[in-house]
Amino acid sequence: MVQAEPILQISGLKTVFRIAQRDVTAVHDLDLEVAAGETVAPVGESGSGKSVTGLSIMGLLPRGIRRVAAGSIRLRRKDGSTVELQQMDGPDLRGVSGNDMGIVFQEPLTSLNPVYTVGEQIAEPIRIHLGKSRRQARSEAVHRLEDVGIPDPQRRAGQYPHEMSGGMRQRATIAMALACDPALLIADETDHGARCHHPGPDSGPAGPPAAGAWHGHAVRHP
Amino acid sequence: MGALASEFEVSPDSLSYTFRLADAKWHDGEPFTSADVKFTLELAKNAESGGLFAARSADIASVETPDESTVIVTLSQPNSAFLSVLSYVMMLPEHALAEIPVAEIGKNARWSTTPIGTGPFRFVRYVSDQYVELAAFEDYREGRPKVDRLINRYFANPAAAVAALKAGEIQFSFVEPDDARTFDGDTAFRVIEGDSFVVNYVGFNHRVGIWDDVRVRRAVMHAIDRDAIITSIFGGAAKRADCGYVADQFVPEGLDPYGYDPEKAKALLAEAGWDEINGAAPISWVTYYNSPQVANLMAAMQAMLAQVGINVVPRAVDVPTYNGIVRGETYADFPMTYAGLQNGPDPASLNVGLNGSQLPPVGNNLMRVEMPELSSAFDAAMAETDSAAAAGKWQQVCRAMNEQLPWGTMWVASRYGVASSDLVDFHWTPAPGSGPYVAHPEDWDIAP
Amino acid sequence: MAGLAILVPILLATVTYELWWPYNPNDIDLLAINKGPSPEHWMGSDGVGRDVMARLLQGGRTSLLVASVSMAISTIVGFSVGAVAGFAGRLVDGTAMRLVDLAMTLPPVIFLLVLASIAGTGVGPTILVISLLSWPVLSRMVRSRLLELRERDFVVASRGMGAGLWHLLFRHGLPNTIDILVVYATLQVAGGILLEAGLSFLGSGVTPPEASWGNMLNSARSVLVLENYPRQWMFPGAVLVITVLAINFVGDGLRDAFDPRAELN
Amino acid sequence: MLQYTLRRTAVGLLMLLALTVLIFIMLRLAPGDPIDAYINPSVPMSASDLDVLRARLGLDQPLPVQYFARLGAALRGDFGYSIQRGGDPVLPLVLSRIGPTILLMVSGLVIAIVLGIATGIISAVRRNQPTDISLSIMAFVGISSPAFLTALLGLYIFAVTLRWAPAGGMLTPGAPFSFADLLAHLVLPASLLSIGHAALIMRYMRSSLLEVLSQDYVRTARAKGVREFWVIVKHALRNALLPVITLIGSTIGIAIGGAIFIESIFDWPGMGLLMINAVSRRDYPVIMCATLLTGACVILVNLLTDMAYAAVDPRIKVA
Repeated sequence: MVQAEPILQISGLKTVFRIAQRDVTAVHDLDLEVAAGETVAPVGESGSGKSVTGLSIMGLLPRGIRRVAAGSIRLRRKDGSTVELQQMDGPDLRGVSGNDMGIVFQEPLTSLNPVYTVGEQIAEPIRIHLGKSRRQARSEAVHRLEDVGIPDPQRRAGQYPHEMSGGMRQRATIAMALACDPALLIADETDHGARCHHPGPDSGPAGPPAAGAWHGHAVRHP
Repeated sequence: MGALASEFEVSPDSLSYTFRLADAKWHDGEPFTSADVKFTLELAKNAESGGLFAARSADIASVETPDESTVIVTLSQPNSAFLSVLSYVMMLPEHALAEIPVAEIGKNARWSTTPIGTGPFRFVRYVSDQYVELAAFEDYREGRPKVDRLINRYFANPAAAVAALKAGEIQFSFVEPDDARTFDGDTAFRVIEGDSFVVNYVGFNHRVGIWDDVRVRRAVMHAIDRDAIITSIFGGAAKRADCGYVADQFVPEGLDPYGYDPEKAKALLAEAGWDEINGAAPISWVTYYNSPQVANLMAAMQAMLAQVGINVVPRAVDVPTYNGIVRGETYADFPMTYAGLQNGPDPASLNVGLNGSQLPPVGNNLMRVEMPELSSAFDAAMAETDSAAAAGKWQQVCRAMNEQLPWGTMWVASRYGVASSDLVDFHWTPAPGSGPYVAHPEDWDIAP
Repeated sequence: MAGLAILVPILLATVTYELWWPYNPNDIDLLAINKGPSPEHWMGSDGVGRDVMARLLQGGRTSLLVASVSMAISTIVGFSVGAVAGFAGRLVDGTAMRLVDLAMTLPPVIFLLVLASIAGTGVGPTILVISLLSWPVLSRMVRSRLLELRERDFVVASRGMGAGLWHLLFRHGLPNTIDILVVYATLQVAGGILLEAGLSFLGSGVTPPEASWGNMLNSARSVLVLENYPRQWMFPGAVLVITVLAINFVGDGLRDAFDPRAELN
Repeated sequence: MLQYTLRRTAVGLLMLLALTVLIFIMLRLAPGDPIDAYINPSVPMSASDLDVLRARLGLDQPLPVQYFARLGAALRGDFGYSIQRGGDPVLPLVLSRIGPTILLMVSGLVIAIVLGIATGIISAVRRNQPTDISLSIMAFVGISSPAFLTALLGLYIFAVTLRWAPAGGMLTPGAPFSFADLLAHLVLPASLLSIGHAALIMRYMRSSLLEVLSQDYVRTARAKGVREFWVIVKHALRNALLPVITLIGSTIGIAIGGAIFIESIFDWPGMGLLMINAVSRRDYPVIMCATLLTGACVILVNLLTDMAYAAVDPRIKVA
């Protein structure tokens, strides 16, 4: 299912942090391509800029202290059109993130909101991007939990993050990232969850997402 | 009471008083009769009622009512203060209260929710800590009042009363002397000045031992520049008191004015051996006055006394604390006070605070003054029933006070009220609330 | 930092004023009462002709003394009660916390009245009243922090090794709550100054003629002063607000300093 | 849950009992009793008269006897008669004051909460920008000003000089009740009361929201493409409200005793004014009843706060 145009194309990316009145370059002149169905796993020491690259793509670096100084990040959306993420502003970018690309963060506990049930949190992007009703989104969310191999998903969807085990939460965050069948999945050091399950080819019209697994140690992917 | 008797006679032996009652009606329409007077006076004598006049009306031997409008009161011994005491007693309606047990009258709900009187305004309602509403009494003996309603508002904070006055929400109020000055030159208001009939004094506790020498007490008087304080802090609104009285008829010629003379004060202290008696040890100076003006007064006096080597430390407490302290036996808690005692219009008011026979628990002689000469002067004046001769006797009391200095008498301050210029025919005296002052509220009116 | 820049000169001025300001705060001059500012009396004189500037400086000394000493007392009491409750067993914890609740349920007016009338009024009793009113809040904060900590491995470990309560308090309790303590302490100084002012208003703070910012401000109770002689309360009011503001800024800065994330700024 | 409520209630009752003992002892330690308060020091009065009055009120009995007599009567629902107010029964008097205090407090707190939370959010979102800095300075000035001074100034400026509002009281005396009249009397004291609370809530809201905004789940929400408005309102705010709820809870607890300064300066007929008057007249029955009632309210509010906490945060189990 590899297609001619890559899902993600990064060229000459440079991300700069401004800390205590000094500029610190976190990512310097990065080129990267991820084709459809392909898994790319950057490997590097801790602090080498893997996470920052992921956050740069998603446009999630903390405001005020970062800027992407140079380069382009191009993403091919689920509908086949290609967008330049660097030039997108807030509202446009929001239509892409969570929809055409998803991210799974390192810490599954802290990346889930403690005051909402897991089901509600997975259903949220479905409602935003796919325009589903609350009820529909809810049942979709249960399916996603099932997809990542959570037993008894109906019940689990009604639980709060603190009621789940670490592995469960990890899977739940993956389910959340995959909620809208994104074209690109960025997994930020999600080593133990990512290896287990992956949505099958039937999970969406665009096929399985390309994945960038930013790992420090090893790449494990089926 | 005074207002309800149209005339009265005193028998030659001063033991029997005959009152003719005015033609008046209670607010519920019943006539005011001699039975009400008898009922009231007997209630006042009865300590069980919780009244405050039990001891002072103890001299009443009998109350007779020959007819509906005549009352004859017989005393067991002559008492020149009797009429004055009587003027404080509020008449009560027998028909409304007779069936309530004596011990219950003080806390009977009916009386506190629907009291009736004979005045120009009848009670409508009381909202606790807010106001009393009164309405014109149609059958008032001197004609229906001009205003329909009278509202008496209560303020917890004097500044709020002044604010309400300035904002036009109320038409008149007592004000602190200092606050009265903020109305100067304001044509929308009229400042009414009145005699407070309260003499302020520096109280020497005669049981602590440091004031025993009269030279020490004189030194205190010479150290305090009363004239300067009256001019500056009072803005002139006080009279210097060289004894307990300031009314001309009670003040004899030739009193020692104790002029401001710190050198003389120091000399007197040295003579008396002040360094041995107390020296620079701090002396707690207790007062129950909490107004900013008194804080200033005491600060000024403290500084003046410090100049001659008397180290006083002012301490302002609330009224119950003050009473608790000075009525107790721990004299070290109040070696010195700053207080006031009513000295008029009846001069006998001071007796209870200064006569050696009035030591607690009998009387109000809280500074424990025991000066035989002064006590006998008081006794003589109290027993004198001839009003012309009495003034001379009271002058003797004044002279004794001036010489012996049982207290350091300071001044009699004026009291102030401020009334809106909209008020018409407004007669009102900013005097102590319990005093027998005729205000004629039935004449008051508000200009359209 | 701006807070310190304001605070240090104020502190210095109140501590050293006798050296450079010619007037004594309690010297009266009945010939010159309620005067406006002049070259001799920069802030004018009050109702008995005392120099407002001298009183302001002396008052600052009193107010700051009252605030800092009461802060020290309430910090020590608050920490001890909170820490003991946090580390000791359930029973002690429950008792201590009910004590704290009780102290917080007491109506402050009665508390004030009784303490003031037993202890008298003046600097000492005011310190006592403020300390007694303030400690429960700190106890609660310290306790909840330590409760989290109690279950952590290192506490369990040192307990297992037989560490006494004293050891727990100072080796584990103090370092782990130092941020709370420091922030509380600064804010309590500010709170103490305000409380002293409030007490004076209710007539039970530092008693006149002894100067304090609270009882100087209290002169605004008199409409004459409020309206006609505004500088008699405006100067102390302004200095009080500025000082409290500066202390609050310092407290805020300290809070940020103890928060590692703040470095990103 | 039921068991928990029951246990808390039992502890609360015990605390109330302890409170009565404490207040009782404290009151008797203070010099001066109701009779001392009754007499004007400048009017002569003999001490023997006063002892008769004391005996009538039972003040000459030993303290434990007095305490248990009071307690027993209170348990039967008899809170006694006000000494100061010529025998008004205490309970209706105190109950009649709770309404005005709650009215004042709730209006003040609602203003404070709305204002504090709104400005706190704006400040946090616009962190370190001019809006934040000016709002923060305003809040700091609000926190740093003595309550009685702002109340006095507010009274003087708005009621006396500008005459925008009445100078005190709750209703125009003698006028028939109208809602507009009540509102006119309420606006000024409630707004002045809200200043300090609003400033405090704003500071807490700001720092709490900033803390929450740096959490991973906020980043997750952004990664899901949630709009910034909803990121703040739905994901951040609910978490950030926790410490603010604690703060508001403890504020309510304190405020139920009456906003002493505001009530006494504006003559608002609430618990604070009642308490000040009762204390200054040593009206023991009123003080006891009022303390008991406010104490019960504080304990109840604490319980409710804990429950509100549990409602906002599913991690907290009420048990």
